[in-house]
Parts: sequence; structure tokens; C-alpha cells
Amino acid sequence: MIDSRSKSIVIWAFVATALVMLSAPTIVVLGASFTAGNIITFPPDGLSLKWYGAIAQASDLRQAFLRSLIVATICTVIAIPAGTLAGIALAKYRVRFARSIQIYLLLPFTIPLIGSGIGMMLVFGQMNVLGKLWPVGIACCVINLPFMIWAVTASASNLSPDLELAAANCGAPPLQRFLYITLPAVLPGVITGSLLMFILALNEFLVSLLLVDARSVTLPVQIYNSIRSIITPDLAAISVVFIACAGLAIALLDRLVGLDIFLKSK
Amino acid sequence: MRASPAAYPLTWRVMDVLERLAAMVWPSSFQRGLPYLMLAPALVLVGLLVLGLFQIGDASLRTLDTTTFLMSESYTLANYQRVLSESFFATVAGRSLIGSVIVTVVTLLFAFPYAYLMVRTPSSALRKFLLVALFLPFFIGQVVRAYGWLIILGNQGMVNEALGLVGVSPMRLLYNYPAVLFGLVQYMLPFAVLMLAPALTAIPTELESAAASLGAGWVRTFRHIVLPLSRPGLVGAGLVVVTLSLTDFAIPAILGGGTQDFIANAIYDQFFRTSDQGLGATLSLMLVAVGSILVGVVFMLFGAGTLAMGGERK
Amino acid sequence: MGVVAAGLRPAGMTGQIAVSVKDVSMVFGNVHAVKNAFFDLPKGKFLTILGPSGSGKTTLLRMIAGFDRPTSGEIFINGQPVSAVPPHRRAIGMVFQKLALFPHMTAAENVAFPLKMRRHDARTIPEKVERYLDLVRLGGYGGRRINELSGGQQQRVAIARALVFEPDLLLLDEPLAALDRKLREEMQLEFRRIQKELGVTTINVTHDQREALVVSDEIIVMSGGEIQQKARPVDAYRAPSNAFVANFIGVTNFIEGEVVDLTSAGVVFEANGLRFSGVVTDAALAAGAPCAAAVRAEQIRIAPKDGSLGDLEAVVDGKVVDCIFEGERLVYEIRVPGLAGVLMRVFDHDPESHLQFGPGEDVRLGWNARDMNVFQK
Amino acid sequence: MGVVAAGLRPAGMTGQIAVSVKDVSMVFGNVHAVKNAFFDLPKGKFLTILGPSGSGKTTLLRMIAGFDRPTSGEIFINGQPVSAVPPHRRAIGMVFQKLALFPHMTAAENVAFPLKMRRHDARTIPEKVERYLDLVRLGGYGGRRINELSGGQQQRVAIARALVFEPDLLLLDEPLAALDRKLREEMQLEFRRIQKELGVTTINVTHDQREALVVSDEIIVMSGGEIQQKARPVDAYRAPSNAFVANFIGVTNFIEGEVVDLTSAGVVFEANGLRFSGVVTDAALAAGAPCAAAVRAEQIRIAPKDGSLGDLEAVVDGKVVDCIFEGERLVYEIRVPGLAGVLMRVFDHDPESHLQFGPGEDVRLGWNARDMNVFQK
Amino acid sequence: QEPEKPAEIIVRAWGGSWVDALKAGVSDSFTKMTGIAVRHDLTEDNEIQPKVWAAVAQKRVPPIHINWDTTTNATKSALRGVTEDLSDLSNIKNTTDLAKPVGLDGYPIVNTYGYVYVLAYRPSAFPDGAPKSWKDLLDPKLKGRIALYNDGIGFHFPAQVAGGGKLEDIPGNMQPAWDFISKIKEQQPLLGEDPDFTTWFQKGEIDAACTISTNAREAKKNGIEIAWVVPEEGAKFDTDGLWIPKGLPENELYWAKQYINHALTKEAQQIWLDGLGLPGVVPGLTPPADLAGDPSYPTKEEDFKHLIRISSKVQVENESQWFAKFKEIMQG
Ligand SMILES: Nc1ncnc2c1ncn2[C@@H]1O[C@H](COP(=O)(O)OP(=O)(O)OP(=O)(O)O)[C@@H](O)[C@H]1O
Ligand SMILES: Nc1ncnc2c1ncn2[C@@H]1O[C@H](COP(=O)(O)OP(=O)(O)OP(=O)(O)O)[C@@H](O)[C@H]1O
Ligand SMILES: NCCCCNCCCN
Ligand SMILES: [Mg+2]
Ligand SMILES: [Mg+2]
Repeated sequence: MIDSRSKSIVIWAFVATALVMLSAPTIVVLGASFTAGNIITFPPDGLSLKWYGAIAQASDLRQAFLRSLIVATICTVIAIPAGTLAGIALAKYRVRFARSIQIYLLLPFTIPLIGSGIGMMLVFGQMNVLGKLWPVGIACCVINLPFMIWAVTASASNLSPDLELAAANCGAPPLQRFLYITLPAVLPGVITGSLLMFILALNEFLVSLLLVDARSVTLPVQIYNSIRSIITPDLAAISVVFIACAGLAIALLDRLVGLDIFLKSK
Repeated sequence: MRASPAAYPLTWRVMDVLERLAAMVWPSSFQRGLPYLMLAPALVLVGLLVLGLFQIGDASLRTLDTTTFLMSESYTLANYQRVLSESFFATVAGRSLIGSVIVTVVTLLFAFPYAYLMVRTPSSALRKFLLVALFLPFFIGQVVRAYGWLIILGNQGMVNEALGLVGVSPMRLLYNYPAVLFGLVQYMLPFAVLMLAPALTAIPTELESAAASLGAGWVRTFRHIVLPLSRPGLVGAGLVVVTLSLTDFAIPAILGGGTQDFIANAIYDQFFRTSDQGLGATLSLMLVAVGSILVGVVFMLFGAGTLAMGGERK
Repeated sequence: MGVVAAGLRPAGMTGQIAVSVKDVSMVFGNVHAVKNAFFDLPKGKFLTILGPSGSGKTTLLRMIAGFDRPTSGEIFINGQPVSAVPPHRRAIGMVFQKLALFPHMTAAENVAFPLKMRRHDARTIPEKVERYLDLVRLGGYGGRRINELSGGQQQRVAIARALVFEPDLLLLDEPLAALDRKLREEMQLEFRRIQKELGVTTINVTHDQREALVVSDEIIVMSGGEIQQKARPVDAYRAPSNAFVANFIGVTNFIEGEVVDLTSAGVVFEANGLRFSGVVTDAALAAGAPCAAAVRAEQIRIAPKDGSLGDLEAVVDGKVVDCIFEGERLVYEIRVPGLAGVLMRVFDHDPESHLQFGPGEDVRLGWNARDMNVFQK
Repeated sequence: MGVVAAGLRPAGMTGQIAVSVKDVSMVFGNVHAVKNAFFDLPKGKFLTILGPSGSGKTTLLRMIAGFDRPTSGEIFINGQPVSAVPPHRRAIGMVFQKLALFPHMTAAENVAFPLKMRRHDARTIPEKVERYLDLVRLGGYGGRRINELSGGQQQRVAIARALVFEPDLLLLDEPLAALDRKLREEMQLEFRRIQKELGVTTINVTHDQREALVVSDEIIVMSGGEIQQKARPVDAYRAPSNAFVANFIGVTNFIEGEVVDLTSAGVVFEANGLRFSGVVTDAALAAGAPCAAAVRAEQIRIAPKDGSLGDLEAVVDGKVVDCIFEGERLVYEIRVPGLAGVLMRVFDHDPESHLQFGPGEDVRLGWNARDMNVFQK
Repeated sequence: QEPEKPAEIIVRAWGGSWVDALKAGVSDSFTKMTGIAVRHDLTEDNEIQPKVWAAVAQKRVPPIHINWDTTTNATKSALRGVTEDLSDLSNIKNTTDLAKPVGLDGYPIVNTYGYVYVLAYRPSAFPDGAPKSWKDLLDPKLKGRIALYNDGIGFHFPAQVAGGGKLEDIPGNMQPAWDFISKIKEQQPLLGEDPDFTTWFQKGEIDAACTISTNAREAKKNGIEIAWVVPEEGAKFDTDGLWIPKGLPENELYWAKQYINHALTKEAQQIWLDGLGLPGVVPGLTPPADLAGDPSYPTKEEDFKHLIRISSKVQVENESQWFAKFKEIMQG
């Protein structure tokens, strides 16, 4: 399609602005992490890997990162079945009170995180499970669940009901029908959703703050707590390590399923 | 007699057992209940929040006694009265509401062309680049990101320095209302783009060609064709952006320079600074109410958008 | 219209009954999608349900497949009520209108799926899959993903998948509608071949009359949810039971008139002052009633004005309005003033005489009384 | 194959040229979707581009519409290069393969859209919309939403929308492919009627040979991105320029052999020891070269074994393999042992003789030398 | 005999130089002495409070053993009854008055040192010499270049004086303070927390701030150009303390108490408070060299004359309102 020049200009103007908006802090932080100086500056004040050395030494950071990974994994592992089932149910079936259920399922977004955090602190407190990591994982799952549900509905609504009937016709009983046909068909949505859930859980701070104790701090909480007087470039270095992990994960995802799935509702 | 494993693989045996279990747990005569069974885990998970809301609801009906720092034994509506009467809360609520609406509009304004280009570009390299650019900011914590902004937009930051070169004296670009809105837009942009993309993908390119052949320039094609047809995406993305920015805490705290509190910041203060859980609970509940009503109104006016793409239902 | 389908059932069928549809109706809200459908299908036969869009074909097929339960009536497969068995326990192969191939599997995986689900001996599966892919002429394509196959190839995968587990019954819902003409006509012959080869009882749904005629042992013509006729293709074409069927199958010209005389041997009717005689297949026709007489475009002979048409019983004069070249034949559109200006379509198949008459020319048309079917109007 | 399209242009065309395609090619990556297309279309004519799936029809049409820029070559509309004007400034009406109706508008709003966009006098718009909805026989349907219309009705909305602003040029991309046979054949005639009524220059894309023959003034046959032939329908059918065209249009039987003698009057070739003569429209045919001779199913006469076939020049004996009832005609599939077992298809149009021969019966086939086109192989 | 030793005890502390000092002065030597590891929980004091309160209310084991807290916050917890009594600690008798919480019975908390909310400034922004009065913050050239804590803590009382009011009127009439704060609001101050101030000084965003001397001193150590004064109106003096939440197992409570007891030894105090640069509650500590004579390190009676001390009871009972009022002005 031949696009008019003015259309390209306008669209690119918006996109370029958006790109700058999105990436500027990342680039600055990335550059600053290699500074040889003691403060985060850009362009960096000399080049060195000393802050990477510093974080490599910090075992508490490593442990916190590990815990964050665990929390994010728990969150994702719970979100996948819960969100997938709910998304498919909402997209494929006529559900009574669907609108109310949707408002209910959006509660995680309409309740401020502090409210969610306090609420869950009290609930988990009552259950006497605070201090463990799995409640944090569940909490991260709950507060971001709408993303998972949304991603799955977006895929599932384009799923033809004939596909399941065809599977039944092929002799597949209900469970295998679901596992072998329905699930693979909504897989792009499930992957998109899981990735978002994982990332968001990895970064979750406010709610985790209320649910962890000193023995179970996660990385974002650890970072927040450690900057009580002065912010040093080790934080930039941590961010870069994070970005590198993310980049790796994204590259892996691209290899496995192709990034284009995010753009398809089918 | 049992067939050999080659004839009857292990996975089949496992599946047969699972299938029998599933049939026991949920006999096919319960078919009608199936969607509700499928919704159950999500409903239960969100139910944790609802349990929390009950606790918060209870607290909202009690006042703080500053001689003992305990909550009153008896129930009262005093907190609600305070919230509704003190102008401070009205200021903060107004700022959050207006802010979240502005943020939603601006975010969608930028997310739309971004998603459009990402979906429509024939170059898969560009598409991947745009997608990666969307995800990476997630990985820089709020605090560090704010520091990044300080380096760029601070009084002695890169932008002001650049402006200095053309003789403009440094100006305050951070720690005000626009900075908060800007931060929220930046934070929300990836979510909005990701939610818009499937909706835009669903619009056939041919409709745009058709509009062009019928005499519509691209602007009018956007206005009359693409925009109306991407409504499910816009509604879905809009709902997410408006609710998340309305209830956000971190960005007003970090980029507002302390003077641009949103409701969530006021709630934080009550819970954490003045130990007045009653008042904090009241504010939380009212925010939930406002948010849910907003969502309900949007659902009524525009449908549920991509949050539950209508599709062909069975 | 409104022939009682039950009355059409061939009496004293010998073969075993595979499908028995007993007075089945389906109502959606206020839409009566299927009304009192009643027929039996013997084992090994190929039945086509033919009808225009919205006539209830898919609804009927889905009930036979057991996907939807009839509002009233009952369907039996091999003597067992369909509803007694959950869909996945039935030995029914189905090809869906939109194919419903599993997009995340290869062609071979699609074909293997029913075998795995039905727990055929795992060691024999690859060999069976290959055999059926060969059968639909897709040997060597097994490894392709569905979206790497052309429309016609996808079609054939769907057929292989429906056949591979050797179902008792094969259901086809307009499986060829999406293909282009050339490919569609090839696939119709393919269907015929495969069905004969395997001998599987088949019900096919289509709105393509040619397909119905070419592939079927029996045709059911539906309209508005009702079965209009059930007959062998030749019979449905030669002896349509009412005007709808006559019009829907073939290119048909209608002359409207009033019945003058009705005997067992035939009918005489008057149209615009002219008298014609014809034959009756419509049980509802009555003396003195308005009628519509149908004559096929290929049954009409065309001759020059005042020319001779031999021993043809009905002869009218007309003027050529248009002549449409269709390659293997020419279609004349001829206005007949003697019949209140009715427009008649006539085929000219003879390549020798092609383009003999041009628009505006006066011509003479004639046909045999036995080629004219007279129906109640 | 590989006729130079330029050579096919009718010399000394009188009418004004509406569309001029000058040596246009389009390359996608390593796919040569259109190769050196070269033709002119006079004002007011109806041109059909016919070809199998993937032959480059849509690509060519989109370039004419100005949606894509040719890799090389240039297209002129009314003497102006297409690329000089952005799509929305052109007076081109287009009906898309998938219709591309605006689903959020009613039928009337869809039709009104081009008028609004082109800033026609707002007061006249409702009246124009109504007029064009009437033209496509949709009067009274204006208020319906697109999804409340049947496929055929949607089709007609798309046509009204493309015509309502009185474009200089109408482009149609397989607009009938999705319709069922009966409706499609009706719509083909409708197209013809409307185009004649308005006199708009039209380019239609299809893979349905019947449609091409029925509606067009001119046909371009494409294959593999190349124009194979440009001719009037009758000429394309009667005198195909190569084997591809002969095979793609009509039901054609091929006999393969070797050219024995090639004169301006005709060609003699040998197949399996038998000699046949035929006519030549393929410029590439050479003496001594392998050839393929085509004879249409309707040109072949069938007679009982040892029967007489009058003065037909070519006669062979065969055995009926299958006879397929198509209603208005019967198709015999006949195996000819004398021609290395080639399977020939023969139409029997005469309702009198229908079903005269059954499978297994020995028959005799014959045809005229002038009905046999011989092509390079 | 001594109860069983836990593997570790958790002490909530402020991060950065604060926790470094505690570790060096108290925790490390405690571990050396007892073999019990000390884990520092760096949750903010404000944020740990509801967690501890909820734990006690739900009768759970609290998430920390010892809370290092502002005296005001600690007093709230004490009033709520969630703190253990520390009166029986042997080292309490060696402490000055400062250690004793005001308005509370016994020692539900014990104060460990005092600190001052000074006026920190960037010398280059004050070419005519250090600011003398809080009113100097009203200088138009400082518009947009000053910072306060986001609840105004540390600033309410000096503002009362700078606004022409009397300290005795606190809490009855604080209008002068609010009037002065409203004027400051016109100066468009930034509001933040400890790390913000450091960052802002570092990045040239502000020239003056009301902050704790410790933060200013830490910033200076990191090479940031900064100095501080106690202006003529005075500066708020306050204390921090240590306390133990209720609900710990007996043995852990015992060892938590031992930790606090250890924190009150002269040796521990000397190192800890050298790190913080603050005066302790054990007599005979030596001020760090860089702070000798510094007004933010009061040692003698007269040093305290420049400092504003308001009883923590008054503070505790009214702080919520003060914070609310401050917010109302600043968010307007
Ligand atoms: N689920 C449904 N709810 C309401 N009406 C329905 C439903 N399914 C079908 N119908 C209606 O029942 C009638 C028959 O539909 P059906 O799909 O059986 O037609 P069909 O003969 O298969 O047509 P086509 O050739 O277009 O596929 C139609 O009028 C249709 O609108
Ligand atoms: N955007 C594109 N990128 C790459 N290849 C393309 C593109 N568009 C078309 N092609 C290829 O060019 C060739 C011609 O395609 P085109 O769509 O013109 O065929 P067509 O004749 O319209 O076929 P159909 O009848 O199936 O619509 C095909 O091989 C197709 O795969
Ligand atoms: N004694 C250390 C106090 C540090 C408290 N920071 C001040 C926070 C004001 N909200
Ligand atoms: Mg159907
Ligand atoms: Mg095409």
C-alpha cells in the first residue's frame, strides 16, 4: 500500500516521540551503569565495570533476585490456569451477569495497590502464612490478573467453536479436547499474558513490601530499602542486568514462538 | 489383556485416568455450569482482595483515638464525613480524576499510531524493534527510572543544557503536575499499545484501501473507518489506563516533587504516616467505588471492549 | 409446496438403515429452522441435502452429528438414538463448512488425531495416516502445516481426517463451497470416487445443484426448513415434486396458467389463451387451480421464425433479447409475446449452429409435452 | 507458452483509451507476481482478467487502482500516469474480493460514504444513494446494517458503493467468488446489465471461466504472472493461443503427439501411431516438435461401437468408464486404448439420448479437424 | 541460665549510612559477643508500623525483633500497647534523661540518641554567607530551590517561631506556623524523603533544605557541596529509640533485650553515633572530630537553648493534624 507522505510523517512523529519517551531513561541508565564515578550520570564519568563488580559481590542482592524469580514464577504458574480458564469462559460462553463479573474481575485495577497490599497482608496474616514467598506470588498474580485474562480473551474470541466440535468428532473426550485443541489455539494469548505477568511480578514493589519480611525480601523491595541516603550506580548496574535478562528472555521467546504473536489476536 | 506400551503409549493411559477423574469431578450433565467452573479460580483469586476489602470496610467505620492509637470499638461514619467535607480530599481526588482522564487520552493518542505502525508495517524487523522498545522500560525500577528522568529533564539535565545552548535559561521540567502526567503516560504506553494491537490487527487493511478508493484521504480514513472500528481496543486499553493511573501511587510520589499527590498517595499517608487506618480505609473504598462506577459506565456506554471481545459466543 | 417427506420414502428398502430421522424439528427463538424432517438413509448410500442459504441444512446436519439436540423428534444412527452417546463416542466423521482443521498441527497430525483419540493401536497409526493421505492424493504433504497448504489441499486433509478412523457415517457441510470452479468440479468427482471406494454412508450438504446431481445416490431438497423432495438425482431433475424443486435444480422456464383438465395421463392447462399439456409430479395439483408449468432450458428447441420444429407438441414464437456465450453452449434469452411477455431461456449446445440468431431476431421455440412438469402455484 | 502480450493488442482500436498498462512488472522478494503486462483498454469496455489462484490478478488490479507501485513499467488512466495522483483523488470505483464494506455503517451509509468524502452536494446525497440502491435492486434495504444482509445483498451494496460517485473506471476483484452458484450466475447477468446501463469502463478479476465468458467484452488470461492471451470471449474459447488457455477455459481433452506436417492451412500430427489433423493458434508450434492437441468435450460426438459418425474426420474407439449425470447434460468418461489409454470427457446434451451408454460399454468417438487446436507442448 | 539463642535476630533500621553505623557500632559487636547473627530489615519506619501492629493484633509472631524508630512513632506503638517493657535492662541506669521516653510509664521504648533538623544549604548559593534565619528561605532567588520533608516534619516548630508565634502555644495556636508555611508554599518547595534531598543537592535541583544533619553530613562525605546551620529561630531536636514488639517467643525476647542493652553500652554508642554524627544517651562519649562545636551536635546545656524540644506526648497526639494541615497547604 502506498501511504501518503503526510500520513507517514504524522505517524512517525508520534512513534518517534513515543520511542524517546519509552527509551530515554533506559538509555541513560544503561550508559550510567558503566560509569567509573560514584554517582549516576550521563554521559558516564569514565568507563568501568566496577559497579557490576559491586553487585556481583552483593549476595543479598543475588538472593533477593532469586526470590523475585521464584515469586514471579509462582505468580505466572497460578495466573496461567486461572487467567486462561477465565478468559476462555468469558470469550466463548454466554455467562450470566457477565458485566458484573467483569467489573469484579477488574477490581485488581480499581483497588489502589496500597489497599490491595494492606488487605492481603491482613488476609494472609489471618491465615498465618506471611513471610513465605508463595503468598507474595499469589498477591502479584491477583493484582495483575486482568492482564492475563485480557490477553487470553483477545485470542480466544477469535477461536472458532467448530474447532472443539471437530475435536469431539474426532473422538476426543472433554479434557483432551481442551488440552490438545482449545489450549493450543489460545496459546499466543497465554504466552503474551504470562510474559506480562512474569515481568510485572518481577518488578512488583508496593504490595510485596507489605507481604515480605526481612528474610524474604524481593529485589524491588531490597532496592527500595537500600536507597535511604544516596543513590549509587550499582542500581543502574542492577537495572542493566535486569534488562539483559529480559532481552535474553525476549530473544528466546522470539525463537520459540515468534514475537509477532503479540500482534495477532489469533 | 493389556496392549503393549507401543500400542498404547503411557500418555494415553495417563490421559485416560485424568479423563475419568474429570468426568467424576464434573459430569457432563453439569455442562451448563462449566463456564462458571472455569471462572472459579479467577473469582477466588480476586476474592482474596474482596476479603481484604471487608477488613478495610470494617476499618473505615472506626476512628483513630490518638491517646491510645487504637481504632474505636463502635462504628461511625465520621471518616466518610471527613473525606466528603475536607477540601484537601476534593483537591486530591479532582487532581487524580482529571489526571487519569488526561493521561488516558494522551496515552491512547500516542499508543494508537504506535500500535498502528507496529501492526501495519511490512517490515518484521521494525515490528520487533517496536515491540522490544515497549517491553524494556518495564525492567528499570521506578526509582532508577526517575533518576534517569532527573538526568534528562532536571534543572541541570540534558534537555535544559541543550536549551541553554540556544539561550533559554533552565526551567523546571520535573516535580510538577505535567511531569506526573508525563510519567504516567510513559508508564501506561506499553500496556495501551499491547491492548490496542490485537484490535487493530482485526481491522482488514482492505477497508483502508477501500476508503481511499472511495475518496477518503488518510485523515478521514482514520476518523471514519479505523478509529470507529478499533473501538473495542480503545475501550479495553482506555479502561486499563484510566484505572491504573487513577490508582497509581509511585509516579505522583516520585515525579510530583511531593506536591502532586493522587488519591493513592493520600491513602498511603493515612495508613503509613498518620497511622489512621480508618481514614485510609475510607479513602480506599471510595476510590474503588469511583473506579468501579467508571468502569461500569464505560461498559454500559461502549461495551467491554477487548477485555471481553464479544466475538461469536456459544 | 409442503410435500410430506415421509410419503416420499422409497417403500421396501432392502439395505440396513444407517440413519433414521424421525419427525425432527428445531426452533431457534421464533425461527423454525427445521420442520418435521422425516427420512431414512440406508447403509452405504450417499445422500445430499440441497437447498438455498438459510434453508436449515446445517441445522439438520448438526443435529445428526449430535452437536445440537432437536426441539422435537429423534434421530437414530444404526438404531441407537443419537443423544444417548456423547459426541466423542460416536463413529461419525465430519467435514465442517470452514474445515475446522487444527491450525497448530501438520496435515499428518490432523489426520492422526482421531486415531490417537480413539486409541487405535499406536503402532499402526503412521501407516494408516499415510494410506489416507494417499487416498486423497496428498502423499508426501503430511509434514506441511495447515497454512502451508492451498485451499484445495486443506479440503482434502479435512476429508482424510474425517475418514481415517473408518466412521460408520460421514457428514459433509458444504465442503467445496470455498473452492474455485475448476477445483470444485474436480473435488466433486474425487468425493464420488472415495465414497464408492470405502462404501461409507455419507450425508453431504450443499447449495450447488450440480454437485448434488453429480455425487449423490439420493438428494433431499430443502427450503424454509422443510424437506421438499427426496429422490434419486435423475428423478429430482426429471420429476421435481413441486415448483420450488424444479426452479432450484437446473435452468427452468415457468409458464403460469390455469388447469383445464387433469387426468392420470397428464394435465392440460391454459396460459394467456393458449393450451398446453404436461405431466404431473406434484400431488397437490388440482383441476381449475392456478398452476405453473416448468420446462428446462435444454428441452426447448429453437428454430428460425416460421421454421419447422418437427413433431414437438408445444410451439411458441418469440424474439431474441440477448444471447449469452458460455463457451460450451449459448444461452438465448427470448421474449415470448404470446405468453404475456415471459422471458424464456434456451440452451443452444450445438457448436455448429452457434450464434445463429442475434438479438432482435424472431424465432420459434418448441418442446415436448412430456418435458413440461406442471405444478400447483 | 509465453505469448508476447503486446502482440495481441488489437491494432487500430477506434475508441478512446481508458486504461493503458505499459510493460508493468511487480516483484515481491523473489516472487515475480506480474511480468511485463502490456495492454490497452478502450473506454466503456468490460475487461475480465481470468486466471488461477496466484496468477497475479489481484496484484495487477491493485497497481491499476494505484494501491501499489509497479516495480517497473507505468500505468496510465485517461492518459495520466496513475502514480501522479493519490488513491483518494482518483475517480476509480473498486469492489474488493472480500467486499471491504464498512461494518459499522448501514448499507445506505456505505453507499453515501464516497459521496460525502468527495464532497458532493449534501442535499443530493440521499437521493443518489437511493437511486443506486435501486439500481442494484436493494431499494428499502438502506437502513440495514451490513451484517444483517445476506452475502448476495452485501455484494450488491459493494457494487453500489463503487458506482455511486460515477467513477471513470470500475475495478472488480473476484466479487462473486463467495456466492453460491445460483446467486452467482444471477449476479453475473446483473453485472452485465449494470455495466451496459452506465457504460463505465470495467476491469473484472475472476477465476471462474464461465463468468469471464458471460460478462466480458475482452478477456485477459493470466498464468504465473504472465498474460497468456487477450481476446474476445468467443475467440479465447474457440482459438486459445496456447495449451494453458485451452485447458483453463472449458472442458478440454488433450491428445499428445508429435507434429508431422505444419502448413498455413493446418497441422498434421501423430499420436500413438494414429494421425490427426488440426488447426493452429499457437505461434510457437514447430514441425517435428512434441505437441498437445485439444478438443472440447462438447465437440466430440459419441456413437455406439462400430456406429457411424457421418463425416467427422477424427474417429477413435473407447470404453465408457463412468457417466455422470449433471442434469442438463451427461458427461461420459471414456478410456481410449488407441491413444495410450487417455481418458476423454464427452458431453451428451441431447436429453433424448441420455443414459444411452452405460459404464463398460464400447463406444466410438469422433470430431472435426477444425475443432482440434494444436499447441506446442 | 540464659535462654536458648536464636540463630539470628532482626533489627529494623534505616538504610544507607544509618544501617552502616548501627552495624559497625552495635550489631557486629553483639554478634561477636553472643554468636547471634543480626539481620537488618530496611523497611521504612512508617511502613513497618502497620505490619507490626497487624501482627500483634492477629497474635502472630511479629516480623522483627527490634524496631529502631523515631521516638514519636515509637510512642504511638507504646501507647497502642504493642511494645515490651524495657525497664529491667541493666544499662538503662547509666543513661542520661534523654533515654527516658516522655509521658510514658517505664521504658516501653528507650531513646538512644538525639538529632537535629538543621537548615542544610549549598554554600555557593549563598555568596553573602550562610543563612541565618528560616526566613531566608523566602528569598525570591530560592523560589523552587528549597526542599522540606513531605509531611513537614522538623519544620513545624521553627515555622511557628519564624511566623511570629510562640512555642508555648503549641499545640493550641499554631496559626503563625501555618502562615509561615503558606509563605514557603509560595516558594514552590520540593517535598521528599531523605534520599531525595541527597539526590536533589547532588543534581543541583535545590539550594536549601530542612533535613537531619546526619543526611547532610553523609552527602558531604560523598563529595556533595553542602553545609548546615541551626538558624536563629532554632531547630527541632528530637530523639530516636529502640523497642521490641510484643509476641516474640520468650528466648527471642530475651536476646532482643540483650541487643538493646548492648546498644546502650558506651562502646557501642561511641562507634554507632560516630557513624551517625549524633549525640548519644550515655555520658562521656567523644564527639567526632568534624562535628566538634557543631550546633547540630549539642553536648552542653546551652547548646540545647537553640534547639526546639516538644514533648513527644504532644507530638504524638497532634502530629496527624499537623501533617494533614501541612499537606493541605502544600497540595493546594
Ligand atoms: N443458533 C441459531 N440461532 C438462531 N437462529 C439460527 C441459529 N442457527 C441457525 N439459525 C437460523 O436457522 C435457519 C437455518 O439455518 P442453517 O444454518 O441451518 O441454514 P443453512 O441451510 O445451513 O444455510 P447456509 O447454506 O447459508 O449455510 C436460518 O434462518 C438461520 O438464520
Ligand atoms: N505482498 C506480497 N508479498 C509477497 N508475495 C505476494 C504478495 N502479494 C502477492 N504475492 C504473491 O504474488 C503472486 C500473485 O498473487 P495475487 O494475489 O496477485 O494472485 P491472484 O491471481 O489474485 O490469486 P487469487 O485468485 O488467489 O486471488 C502469488 O504467488 C502471491 O503469493
Ligand atoms: N532519626 C532518623 C529519622 C529519619 C526519619 N526520616 C524522616 C522521615 C520524615 N518523614
Ligand atoms: Mg450451512
Ligand atoms: Mg486475488
